[in-house]
Amino acid sequence: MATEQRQQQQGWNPVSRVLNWMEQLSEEAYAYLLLAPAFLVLFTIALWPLWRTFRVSLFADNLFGAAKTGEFVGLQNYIEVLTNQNPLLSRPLIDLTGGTPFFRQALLVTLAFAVISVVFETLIGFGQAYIMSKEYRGRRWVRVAIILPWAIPIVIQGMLFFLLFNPSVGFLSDPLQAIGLFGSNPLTSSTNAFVIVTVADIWKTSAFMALLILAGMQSIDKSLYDVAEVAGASPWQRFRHITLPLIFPALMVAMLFRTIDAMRIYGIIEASGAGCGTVPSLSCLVVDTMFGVTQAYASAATIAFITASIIALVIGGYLVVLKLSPEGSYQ
Amino acid sequence: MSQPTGTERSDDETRGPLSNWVDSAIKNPKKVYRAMFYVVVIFFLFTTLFPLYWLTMIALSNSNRVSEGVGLLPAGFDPSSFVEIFQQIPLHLYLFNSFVFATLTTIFVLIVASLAGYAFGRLEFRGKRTLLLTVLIISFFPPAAFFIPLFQLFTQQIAFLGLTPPELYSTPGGVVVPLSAIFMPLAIFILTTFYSQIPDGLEDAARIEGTTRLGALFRVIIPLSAPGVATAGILTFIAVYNEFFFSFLMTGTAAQDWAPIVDGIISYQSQFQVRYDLMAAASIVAVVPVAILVVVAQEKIVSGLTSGALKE
Amino acid sequence: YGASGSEGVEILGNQNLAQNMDVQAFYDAGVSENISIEITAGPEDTDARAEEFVTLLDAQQEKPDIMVMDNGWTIPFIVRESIVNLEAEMDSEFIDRVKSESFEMLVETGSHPDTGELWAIPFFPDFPTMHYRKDLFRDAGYTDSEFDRWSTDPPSWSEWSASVAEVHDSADVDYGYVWQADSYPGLSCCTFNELMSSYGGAYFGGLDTLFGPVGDRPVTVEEEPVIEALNVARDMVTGSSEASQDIAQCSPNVVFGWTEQETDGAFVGDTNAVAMRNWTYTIPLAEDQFEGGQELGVMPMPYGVPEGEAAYEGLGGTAAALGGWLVAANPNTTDLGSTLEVLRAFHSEEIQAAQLNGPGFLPHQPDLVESLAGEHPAFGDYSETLRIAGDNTVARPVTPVWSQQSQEAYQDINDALQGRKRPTEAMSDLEGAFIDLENIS
Amino acid sequence: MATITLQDIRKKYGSDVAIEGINLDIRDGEFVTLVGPSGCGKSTTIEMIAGLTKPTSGTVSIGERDVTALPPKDRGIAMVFQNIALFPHKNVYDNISFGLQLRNFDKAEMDRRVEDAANTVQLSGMLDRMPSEMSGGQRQRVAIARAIVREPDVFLMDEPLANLDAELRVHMRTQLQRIHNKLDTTIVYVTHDQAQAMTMSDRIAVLNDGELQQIDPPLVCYHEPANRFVAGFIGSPAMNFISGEITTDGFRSDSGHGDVEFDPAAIGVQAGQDVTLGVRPEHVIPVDEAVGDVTDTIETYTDVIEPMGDEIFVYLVTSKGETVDMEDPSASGQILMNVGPGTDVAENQELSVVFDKTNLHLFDAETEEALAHGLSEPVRVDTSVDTSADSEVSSDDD
Amino acid sequence: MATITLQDIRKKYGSDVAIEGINLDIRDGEFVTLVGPSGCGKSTTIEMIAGLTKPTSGTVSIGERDVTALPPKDRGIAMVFQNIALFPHKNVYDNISFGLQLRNFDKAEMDRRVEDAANTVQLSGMLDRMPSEMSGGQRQRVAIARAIVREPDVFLMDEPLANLDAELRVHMRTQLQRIHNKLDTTIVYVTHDQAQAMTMSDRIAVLNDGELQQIDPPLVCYHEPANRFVAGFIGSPAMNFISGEITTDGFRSDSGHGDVEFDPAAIGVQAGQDVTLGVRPEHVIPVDEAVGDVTDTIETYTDVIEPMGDEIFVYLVTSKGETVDMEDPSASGQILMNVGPGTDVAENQELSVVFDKTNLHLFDAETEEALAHGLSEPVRVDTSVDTSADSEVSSDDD
Ligand SMILES: Nc1ncnc2c1ncn2[C@@H]1O[C@H](COP(=O)(O)OP(=O)(O)OP(=O)(O)O)[C@@H](O)[C@H]1O
Ligand SMILES: Nc1ncnc2c1ncn2[C@@H]1O[C@H](COP(=O)(O)OP(=O)(O)OP(=O)(O)O)[C@@H](O)[C@H]1O
Ligand SMILES: [Mg+2]
Ligand SMILES: [Mg+2]
Repeated sequence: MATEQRQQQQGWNPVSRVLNWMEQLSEEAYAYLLLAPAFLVLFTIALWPLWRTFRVSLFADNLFGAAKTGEFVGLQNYIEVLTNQNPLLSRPLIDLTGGTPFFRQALLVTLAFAVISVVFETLIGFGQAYIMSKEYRGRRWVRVAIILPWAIPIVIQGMLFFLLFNPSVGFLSDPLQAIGLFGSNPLTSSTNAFVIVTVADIWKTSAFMALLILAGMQSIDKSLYDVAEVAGASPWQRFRHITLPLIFPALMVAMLFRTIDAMRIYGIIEASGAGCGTVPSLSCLVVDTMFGVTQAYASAATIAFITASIIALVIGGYLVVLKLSPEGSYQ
Repeated sequence: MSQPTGTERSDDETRGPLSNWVDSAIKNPKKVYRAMFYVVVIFFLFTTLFPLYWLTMIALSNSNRVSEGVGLLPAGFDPSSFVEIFQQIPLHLYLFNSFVFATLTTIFVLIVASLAGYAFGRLEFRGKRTLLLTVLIISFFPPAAFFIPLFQLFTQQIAFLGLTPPELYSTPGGVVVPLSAIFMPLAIFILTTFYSQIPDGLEDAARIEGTTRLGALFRVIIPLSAPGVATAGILTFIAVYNEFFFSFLMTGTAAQDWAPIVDGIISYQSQFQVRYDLMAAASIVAVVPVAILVVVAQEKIVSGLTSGALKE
Repeated sequence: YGASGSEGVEILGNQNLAQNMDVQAFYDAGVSENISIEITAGPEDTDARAEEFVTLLDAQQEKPDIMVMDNGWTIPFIVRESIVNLEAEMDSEFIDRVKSESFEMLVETGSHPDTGELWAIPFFPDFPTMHYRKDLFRDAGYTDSEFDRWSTDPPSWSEWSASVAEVHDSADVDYGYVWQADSYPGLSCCTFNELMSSYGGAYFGGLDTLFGPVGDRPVTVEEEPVIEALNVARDMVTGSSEASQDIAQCSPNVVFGWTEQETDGAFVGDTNAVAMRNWTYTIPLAEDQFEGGQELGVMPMPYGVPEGEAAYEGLGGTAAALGGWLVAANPNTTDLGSTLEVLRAFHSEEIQAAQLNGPGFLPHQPDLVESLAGEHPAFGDYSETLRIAGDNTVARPVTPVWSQQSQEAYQDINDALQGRKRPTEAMSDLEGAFIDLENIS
Repeated sequence: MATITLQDIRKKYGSDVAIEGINLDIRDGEFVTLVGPSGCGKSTTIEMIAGLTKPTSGTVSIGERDVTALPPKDRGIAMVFQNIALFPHKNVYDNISFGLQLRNFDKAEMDRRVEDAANTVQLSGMLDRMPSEMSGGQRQRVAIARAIVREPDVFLMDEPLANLDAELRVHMRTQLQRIHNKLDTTIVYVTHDQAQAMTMSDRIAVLNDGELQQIDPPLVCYHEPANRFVAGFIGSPAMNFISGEITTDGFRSDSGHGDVEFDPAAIGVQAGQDVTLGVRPEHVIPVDEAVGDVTDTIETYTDVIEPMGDEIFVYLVTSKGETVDMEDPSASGQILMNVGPGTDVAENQELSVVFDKTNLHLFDAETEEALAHGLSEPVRVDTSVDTSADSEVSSDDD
Repeated sequence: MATITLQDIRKKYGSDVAIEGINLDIRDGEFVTLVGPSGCGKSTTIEMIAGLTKPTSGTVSIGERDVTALPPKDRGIAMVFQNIALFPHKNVYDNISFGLQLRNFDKAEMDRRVEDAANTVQLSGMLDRMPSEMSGGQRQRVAIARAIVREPDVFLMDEPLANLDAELRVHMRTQLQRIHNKLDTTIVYVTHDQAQAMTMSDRIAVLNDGELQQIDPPLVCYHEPANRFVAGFIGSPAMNFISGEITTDGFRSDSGHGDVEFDPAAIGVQAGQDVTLGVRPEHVIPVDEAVGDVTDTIETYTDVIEPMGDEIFVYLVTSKGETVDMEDPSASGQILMNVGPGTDVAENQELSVVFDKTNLHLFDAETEEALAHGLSEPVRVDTSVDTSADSEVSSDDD
């Protein structure tokens, strides 16, 4: 039969021979094969550098010579950073004495930023996804408009908000000052600058949330809504019983990565003119320490790993509280 | 409703259009709903677009009047900044560089993450959880944590497992390779989520028809996950296009050395003086390719891709 | 695209330099015609430029051959030995000439703090002067005689603040004296540094210890002159009379968030302020911008306590923070010979004339400032002022830890200015942080 | 009161007309079955009653109230979907109790009802399963349970038993009837299963190509089909059709086999009119078993014989050596006979058969409308009354 | 050669056993129908043949080759899925031609084949439609067309006609048989429709609870069911069962109604053994129509009467005033009778009936295995031979 012959001919072709070989693999072996490229990339480009960076964090800084690190000190760097004894840090990482105002402590600023921005971005993202999902004329342009902020480079986003809140150029700080919300120099006051940075971030990254939520919504089989409607579900109930559970995996991915990203906030702080001095974040400490002319690599590596551990704690909490396995409700 | 009586009509006239509307809205709650919906749409459009509008006003302002304050209209009117941005630096080259990075990275990430997403989303194997967690953990680290070893690797100062790669510094490879790794976890998670939601029945059907498992992925699962794939693509593309850390440090500052668009934009900033109008104009120009991409890609984010497929 | 060729010498500077410097000047200064010279632009932001140099030196890039470096961060590169030790490569006669003929502070910020060897050649100095609106002062009754006196013999802060306040009262501008007090590196290296110096204060006990030895010098930020300087600065904005001197309220409180470009915008762009502290580059800008009756006046920075009343040698009197740039050689260059030949040309009159006429950079030799700048269309009127200011510069204490110390300093100083900490409290915090950093090795 | 009235309903999908204009009156508590060929518009009709599809024109009323603009949730209906559409993220219990949860039933009452419904569909042990872990028939049963648990005024069921085996189907049929009786629910039911349609319905509505052909009690549709379409559609295996014309003394077939004598005047047809004769397979009788009023003997030959267990299908051809075209059962010259299981027939035999004259049908060849049912004492069909009015009258007698 | 052999196949989902251990030999070109109650494992079996589900243990061979580890694409099969599974992003043409496209057929040949297949399923005008724009039955037909267009060695069809109307079902049935004959394809078919199973299959495989009960030609399953389950499952309406015990002179029912005289020794049973008597509704005969070897008269009363058009179901109860429990048709004391359409019966009448002795079945009450079929000259069932070997023998005669 024609089909049969064709298949046999294919058998001689090396490409299809490889494909055939792959097809014979057990599910498990096949899974590992498919994961191989990703892990090859992740291993060389991410895990291996991390390992090297980690090694650096076990040595002392050397600021006064050609070599960048000094003798092996083990976990000394970690202890110093965590107990605020590393003089190279411009801000306390964790100040348990309560002496440093809230918005000047890297950890607190980072956490506060993550919580506030993720909450608002999720809510706004839902709203945006909702209006992007409805059918009406001009929807495509509404979609583009909503996604556009995400397309703005962080430098410009920073400049934009810097200017908007700049007392001489923009016009946002005057009214806010008038009602007493802002001081005269919003960008130099940690609290005000924190608000500005957060607003700027929400403006830009809600689109990220919205896109993922929208994609989740669009993947739902419409007939389920029919069923729910016939069963008497109000719009809210349809959302609650169908939309929400079915976009939950996508929503989780969005929130997970937004939280991680928010906890690594750096760019907008610098770009908006607030600066790491005013709104210190964990990543600020890493970048300042690593890339200043001081080149305190060991301290920087230490802070990077501490930052990652803190993020891991938060994300771990996420997974536990929401009773998620990392693969979530993928089954 | 549709045929108001004479008295009602005269009533209407005396009460004015607003109360007319309110009246008909009470009779037809859908109208209220529609109106509210449009209010929401306008609200979101306003909040997202206003800053961009204002950015345009800055671009159109006279360069030395920006600091006087720019309101709803430009301070002075000087559209020449849109020309000047190309005169001062080869902006188009910077645009091209970023575009190349973004395109290459997006394609690479989507392919590799698709394979991984398929494995994580649709296959059962030992160690799935651990591996997925590993992927996630990579994104916990500030990008700076990867930078120095990669930098040394790409400048051929150190070897990886005894291998010295070609010098990738100041080539697209020096940007695309690390960014691929950095944006891969997100793409893997997104694709895993969406691929896992495609009903098994459709993959089964494709395999019966004669595709391999991989063939089913590309012919059925990916097309049906179009919203997810398009989203992962848009997110990756834009993120790389605007990425600053690696694309800045792994390349030179000149357009000829593969400097990214952001490098171009900040070069309008001199030590003590910032040409806001030029930066604004350049970023508006830079956003155009992305906007076009979004216009195209969002068509893929359409609903009902799986309707009519299965009886179950 | 791809690797730059090894032919010729590349100088990495900024836009202004790349666009406005006449390359011919190098050949005029004696560089061999068969060495091609190219000037390229790096990031304008000084910190970004530093990062760029860190990475390209780390990457062992062959280009650029010559790097234009901020004197604020050249010493760390020297200490790390990541640039060429010129004293080892060039004839000692030339080195000695450079050392003796250039602004002393520029030489010091280009030398190894331990050995004193010269690693980078001075390119151009920069320092602030006091800019003011003669027309407004005239309206308030001041005359040319005062202006002439001030141009070489600036008033004290006490007098100056009162004058500005007086002029501001009658003038139709929003701001009086505008300056830069944002929480940024410019505050610690410059604005506050010079104010503190003119009141006789210092970070590390005087001028001898500016560049080290780290860990082996006193930390003196808690001393009285420093506190006084803080109070003076606060009084200018708040009028709260905390300083022992009488300082009139003459500055808006927005200056606590301002850097150069905002003051620039207010004084030059919007012609909306009475006076401004700013670097020399604003002089041509203002000359250019002012129109109608608007008239620019320039003088050295006002003084706090007279010279000689200060506790440390060389402090007190008028003081201007020293900014400025140096040129250094990339050790990975494929053609060190040509590179050194071009470097040598930087210390020629031809180049210094070309940099003044082109990008507008002052010569790094004090005696050339007066002679060359005197003929300059914008600087010409102020050449003497510039010389005096240039003679009274105070450098920042650049060491490998300065970047960290600077950060601590501007944060604490800004906190004190904004009233978030009491001045004594802020300075005591700063002293602690400084000592920690001093003791790091 | 849950009467359902469709008035002049039309539905177009783009330019495709799915429903041509349907009028339908369903009484409170009635069980109406929609039947018709695949794609004729049954699901569309049911979806319009549910409110899931908006009619292009016309109005839908439920219990006197015009609900055309009302969303489904306010119509008081429960529905079993043709495509089942279980919630993939909810287990069986949650799927079934969904409607109750929306109405905040208390837990105990909900458990009781769900338990009841699950028992009815024989799934009691499976409440914790996810839909993906069930067989096709089990899923369909969950869908049924999800609808019946709500005890609504109106049930809409689109092929609810398609994937169930005979036994379960009989069981479900009785269960549905029981529910119907107990709750006095109005039921609109779509099925392809003749047995279901015949046994369960108060009336059967036959649709074809988006048009209502007949709505009548099952046996009326069977014995007095309104037109050739209904005659051919209702009954399995289908009715035999023989084309011919009216002569002065009855019907003469074109093929010469199957002439019938009767008085044309009695049914108001005229000699020369082209007509089609319809005879059901069970009314084709071997001549030696013939009793009562039958036609003249027709000489046939058996071709294919399909023993079904409880009956035997015999495919007859009218000339020797011909074979039956199974693809076109109504091809001229072939007749399907349905005899009891004991009958002694073999393939390729001669066999004389007769038609039971009391059960013959006559249709106009052109309009396909029925002209007469039963030709021993022919009954004229009054074609001047239109179908829906007709159904109103004829269904009164149930 | 496309024989299909399942050897000791077991399938567990987690701890739930879906298939208990099945042995099945399907000959090349054979048409085997799997039947069984919902959830018995039909789809699972078919999926294991296809290679979509891996058996927990056991081997699958197609045409001598052990394919247990082979992916579906290399097994030379086409399949119609119970859940239809059209590609929602492809139009009808692309859905049907998908398999051909994968094999790089040239355009003209592909068009021809698709056109053919679409004609077969009567969808020729709809090639441009998307699945979401089609009715349930139309979708199912696309699924069938997608399978037949490939002309494979083996067809697996899981309820392919569930959503089609009677006429189309008959049409499709003939088409499938035609394809079967033309291509000599081996077909494994799942259906709940008795008529399909009876008319199309070479053999019927009856499954229950993951176990194979019998595999035999349709009439063998009907007339000589291997056990009580098969007897009850095959045939619609279902067989009546009467429990009782063997006496020295035959069968005595527990209720006293339906005793049968025969010689227990002839079928090797002993007095005192508990047995179940099975009689199909069509073998329950009103006493006045009785011919041949029948049992003694049983006095009954008619309860419900269901006229089906071509036959009438009569529910009988054995004591006056009792009513039939429709939910449990085999409840003791009630008997279902199936009579021809002309029979004159009314509800709540006395009616004497007899059983046709040649068509009675006797089952062991405990093991449920068949003991004898036909009690006029009883035939003993040799229970020592196991089912599958049995089927090999009995199916040889087809
Ligand atoms: N993924 C699964 N997990 C657990 N049990 C399953 C799964 N799939 C099927 N089953 C169970 O296995 C049994 C056999 O299922 P199968 O689909 O083969 O039944 P079927 O005979 O095709 O039934 P139907 O006629 O209802 O389609 C059923 O009881 C079903 O509940
Ligand atoms: N979304 C749609 N777009 C275009 N045509 C459609 C759409 N939905 C249904 N149709 C067409 O409308 C007609 C009626 O469809 P409907 O689903 O009501 O048929 P049905 O009687 O339920 O058939 P079946 O018995 O096959 O389910 C069909 O011919 C179908 O192709
Ligand atoms: Mg339908
Ligand atoms: Mg099944």
